[in-house]
Amino acid sequence: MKFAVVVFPGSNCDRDMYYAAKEALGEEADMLWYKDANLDGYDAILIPGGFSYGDYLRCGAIASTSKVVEQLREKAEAGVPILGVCNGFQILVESGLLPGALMRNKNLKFMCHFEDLVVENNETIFTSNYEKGEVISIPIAHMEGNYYCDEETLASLRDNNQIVFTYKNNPNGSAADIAGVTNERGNVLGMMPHPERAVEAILNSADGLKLFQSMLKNWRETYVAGA
Amino acid sequence: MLQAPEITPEMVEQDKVYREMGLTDKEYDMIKDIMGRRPNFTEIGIFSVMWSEHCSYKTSKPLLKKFPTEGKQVVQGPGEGAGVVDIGDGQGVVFKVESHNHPSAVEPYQGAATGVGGIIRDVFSMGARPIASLNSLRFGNLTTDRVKYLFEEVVHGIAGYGNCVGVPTVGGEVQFDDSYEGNPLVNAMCVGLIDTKDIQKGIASGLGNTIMYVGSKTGRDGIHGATFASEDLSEETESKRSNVQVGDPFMEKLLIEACLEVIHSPALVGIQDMGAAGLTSSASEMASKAGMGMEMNLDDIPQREANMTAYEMMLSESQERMLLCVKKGEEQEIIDIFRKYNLEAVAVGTVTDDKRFRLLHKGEVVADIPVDSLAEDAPIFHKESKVPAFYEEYQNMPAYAPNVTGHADMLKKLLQQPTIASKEYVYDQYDSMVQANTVFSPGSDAAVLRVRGYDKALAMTIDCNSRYIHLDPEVGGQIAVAEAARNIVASGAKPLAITDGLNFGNPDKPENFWQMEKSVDGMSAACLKLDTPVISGNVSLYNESNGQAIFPTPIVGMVGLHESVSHITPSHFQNEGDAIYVIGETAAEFGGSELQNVLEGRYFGKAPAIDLEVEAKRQSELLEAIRSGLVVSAHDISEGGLAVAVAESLFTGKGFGANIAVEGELTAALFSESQSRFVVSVKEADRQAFEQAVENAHYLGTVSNQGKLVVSNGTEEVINEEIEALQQLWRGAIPCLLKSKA
Amino acid sequence: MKLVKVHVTLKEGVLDPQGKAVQGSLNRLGYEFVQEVRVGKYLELTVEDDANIEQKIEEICNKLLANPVIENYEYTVEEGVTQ
Amino acid sequence: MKLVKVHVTLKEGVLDPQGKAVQGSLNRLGYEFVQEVRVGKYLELTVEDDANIEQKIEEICNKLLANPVIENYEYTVEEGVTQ
Ligand SMILES: Nc1ncnc2c1ncn2[C@@H]1O[C@H](COP(=O)(O)OP(=O)(O)O)[C@@H](O)[C@H]1O
Ligand SMILES: [Mg+2]
Repeated sequence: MKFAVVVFPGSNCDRDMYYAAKEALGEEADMLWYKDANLDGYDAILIPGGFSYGDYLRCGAIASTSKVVEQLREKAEAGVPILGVCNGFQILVESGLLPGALMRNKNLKFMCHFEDLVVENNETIFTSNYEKGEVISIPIAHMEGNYYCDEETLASLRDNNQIVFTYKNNPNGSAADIAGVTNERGNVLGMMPHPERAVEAILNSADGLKLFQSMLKNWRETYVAGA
Repeated sequence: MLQAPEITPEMVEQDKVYREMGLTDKEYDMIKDIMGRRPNFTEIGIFSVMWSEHCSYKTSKPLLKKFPTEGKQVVQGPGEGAGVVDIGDGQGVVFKVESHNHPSAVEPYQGAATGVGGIIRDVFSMGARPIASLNSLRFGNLTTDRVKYLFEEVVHGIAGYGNCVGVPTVGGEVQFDDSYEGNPLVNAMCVGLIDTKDIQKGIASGLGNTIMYVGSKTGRDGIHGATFASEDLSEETESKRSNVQVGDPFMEKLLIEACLEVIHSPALVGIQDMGAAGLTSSASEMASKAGMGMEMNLDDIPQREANMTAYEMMLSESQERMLLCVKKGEEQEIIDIFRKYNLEAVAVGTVTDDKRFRLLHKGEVVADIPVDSLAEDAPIFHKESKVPAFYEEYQNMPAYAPNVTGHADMLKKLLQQPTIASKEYVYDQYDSMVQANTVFSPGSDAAVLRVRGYDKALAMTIDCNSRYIHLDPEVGGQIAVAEAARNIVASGAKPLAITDGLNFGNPDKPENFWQMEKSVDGMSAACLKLDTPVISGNVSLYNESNGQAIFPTPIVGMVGLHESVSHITPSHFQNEGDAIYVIGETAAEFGGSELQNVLEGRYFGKAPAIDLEVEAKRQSELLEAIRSGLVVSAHDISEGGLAVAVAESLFTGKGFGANIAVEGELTAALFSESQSRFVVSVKEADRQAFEQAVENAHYLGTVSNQGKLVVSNGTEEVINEEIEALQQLWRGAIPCLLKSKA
Repeated sequence: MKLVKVHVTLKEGVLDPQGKAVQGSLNRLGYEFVQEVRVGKYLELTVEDDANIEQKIEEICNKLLANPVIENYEYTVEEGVTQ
Repeated sequence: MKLVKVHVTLKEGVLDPQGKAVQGSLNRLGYEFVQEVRVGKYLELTVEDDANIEQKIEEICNKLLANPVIENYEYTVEEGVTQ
């Protein structure tokens, strides 16, 4: 399986994402600089965390106006799995690929520590290796992770089973404890916590690895004969 | 605004304009001699910053010479942007500490942020990827709104910058004492990783080679305020302008990536960041180090504001700027690499062979100085030194004998002292895990980062107990190094080397200078004994407010190596049933202790004693025991003594407790701050082997699953407290102080 | 040259954690008369004169300066200082 | 009730990385006519009427809303909607 990691100016979890796919999962991965990125030929696209364009104006806003986001839209349409983590989530939200918005944490501060997440939906291509209701330990590291959407959107997220991860102890004020959501079709996932930082025991948790393994399993089942 | 041409060389001399720039009459005469004529306004400005303490170390150089700087592990000692230590496999670890005290006192957010940015640039300009940041902070007590504001904003600033550039902030320390009330300390340390073959030097060699500028444009930020004082400035324009330096971590992140790519280009000759004294120091140092000269055309300097003078450009401390020396004719290669990152590399000068530092502006030569005189001819002062009366007094006092009645209550009080209390409020705001190498985040003795791809890891810490140094700078200096090493060893690593941040008051006061001298002596002795040479450092003097100096605060940043990741040892207890030991001897030593602070509100008497022989032996025994797999957890004993160390070892949230028995006089057993001690836990089955491996290990009791700390003394139970309750007090103390009304 | 002043504010109904925090600290500082605080952005754009200036500014606001999910914007175009 | 509108802007000479990033992005999007962008804050305070309103707002601005070392502020006091 071949992963693309899209690197924006100011992305800073790009290598972490690359190593998660390449070393922890053991698949192919490329880091693609946003200017000349060609997303064709990749089986999944990873949008890493960080501070694209310094998070100036609004997190993810400036990156969402770059050309590569047009390609992202096409790939999302075409059903290619896209995972946006932290700033990657913010970029997906700002570009309208995912519903809602991410606002300042309720205590207004950056926060970085492990949080317990509940796997709300294990029937996605990103979570099939988890149990439904499984509690996993994944680090967060953000200042704007307070998920917001209006009532109507929230209802439809619930109806469509788009809420994939929730926080067990909501740290940032997110609506309905939301830590990660997918688009309607289920092939685009955005989440604030960093699964790529939890892929080896030495990093204090390997709970994030199953997310990448789920993507791999799904890809094998769909595209690899006899898998 | 002051226009350089308006002030003639004659005026510089007659009106003694140089004095406002911090130069003495004698220094002016030396400069006139060097120049063979009267220096003009721009030239004298250039001398003034290059001959300032910050750039020339004119006061501290004689002291810095005392530091041991050699060892077989040292690849690059003091002198370059940062020092480098060998860690095997062709790799080196690069690190340095830097202070940003005065900027942080004026504008805490930006002051701290630009401090972090500056030290990161020092590291990547060596060609190393910055992999970790640490910080050491000092504030007044958290009782006034001003101190709370400074504390909160400094932490925000460190977070704002460090998180954005993607360098994890993995450790640090914060202490609160009245002596820092008007003059907080903000020292930042950065650690980088490099393939030693890639080490860069800040040199401008090769006649005719091109000098290139890259990064943020030059503005009027940071130009020394005093030299701005001009009658022309109406109060109104004064208040509408500001020359505070503002950091742009986004720019820095682009610079990191671009520079780490550029170092692999054969077109690059040398690279240096523009730190203190900006363009002046980077350009003149690069030429001087290469034995060359340099000519720059200031019209080509990218400028953020209109009508900047040569003086302003040369003295600007705008952030996020780099200077490169590039092979003539190969500029385009460099330009292209930077362009990829949306950065512009601009040719601003050439390397000459006349050893002159020549600047052109608007068709005129605005400065022409023998370049070596800037970096090398600064006068060196041997300041007067005098033993302070209070020191004599402290030494002659009878030993302080605290009177503690409720030992459980005292433990609770100590755990809530801001210096001991959890610093989670601080480090939760730092991204401590980006780059996905962090094994131990803040909250352990030393931070630990694995080295990706190898079976090894790095331990790092930053430390200084300035109370002991106040009482006895020599002993305190020894303790500062030893304590940093204890943190490293407790994590299972071998200490490699240190970087030092010397923060002191006004050195013109002989008592202050004596403190500097003695601290350096103490640190040097410990560095020699523990084989941790000094590979880099920083000096910050004149830390005073209202004529009152801060406690002498020579900060020690230390890095160590785990030769295998299997040696990595946590500071918290891990299993029920493990045996708990205290390693080392406990005496009744309370001078400078937290207990003394709680009971007396001040520090006096003798600092705790330290025997460097014993220290070294104990550290190497413990490290050996760890490497042999005999130790489950290890935590050094520092402020608050044994009781606090045991409690901290239990703050895991996993429901552990401890049943221990202490011997001897209870207050000393629990709260003395005797040196060279550790609390460790050992598997029941390994007890005998452990006791053979480590001398002076005293069995205390066992780890329980009862969630209680139970301490007995003889037949008496003296403490019986719920761990969860203790932990809450410890965790909540700082947030609670911040919320409470002044 | 024209000077475009843009105000970006949170939509009504969208919780404003920053405003809440500012209000809280003001009240704690003794300014109890402050009932509510909303925090928004204020941008000044110096632009070359342009026939379609209003339309372009609208576009800019929609594409970048404001996030329509949570924010409203308003702007004015004034004479700027010609350099 | 009064409505106090406060504008907080960076002082002249202070680097505005945010404004620079926004300008860069607008230029890249094809809006080359944007010459400069400065980003500031805009706050709306709903306050109870008060005899010393101006003085109190000044205090608030100096103490909390603006950082006088690097920022300037301006405000207006308008009639607010009484709830
Ligand atoms: N300013 C800071 N930044 C990051 N981490 C900090 C800071 N201050 C304290 N810490 C972390 O909190 C923990 C306890 O610090 P401290 O009490 O100074 O430890 P010790 O007594 O072992 O030196 C350490 O892990 C340290 O790295
Ligand atoms: Mg320690």
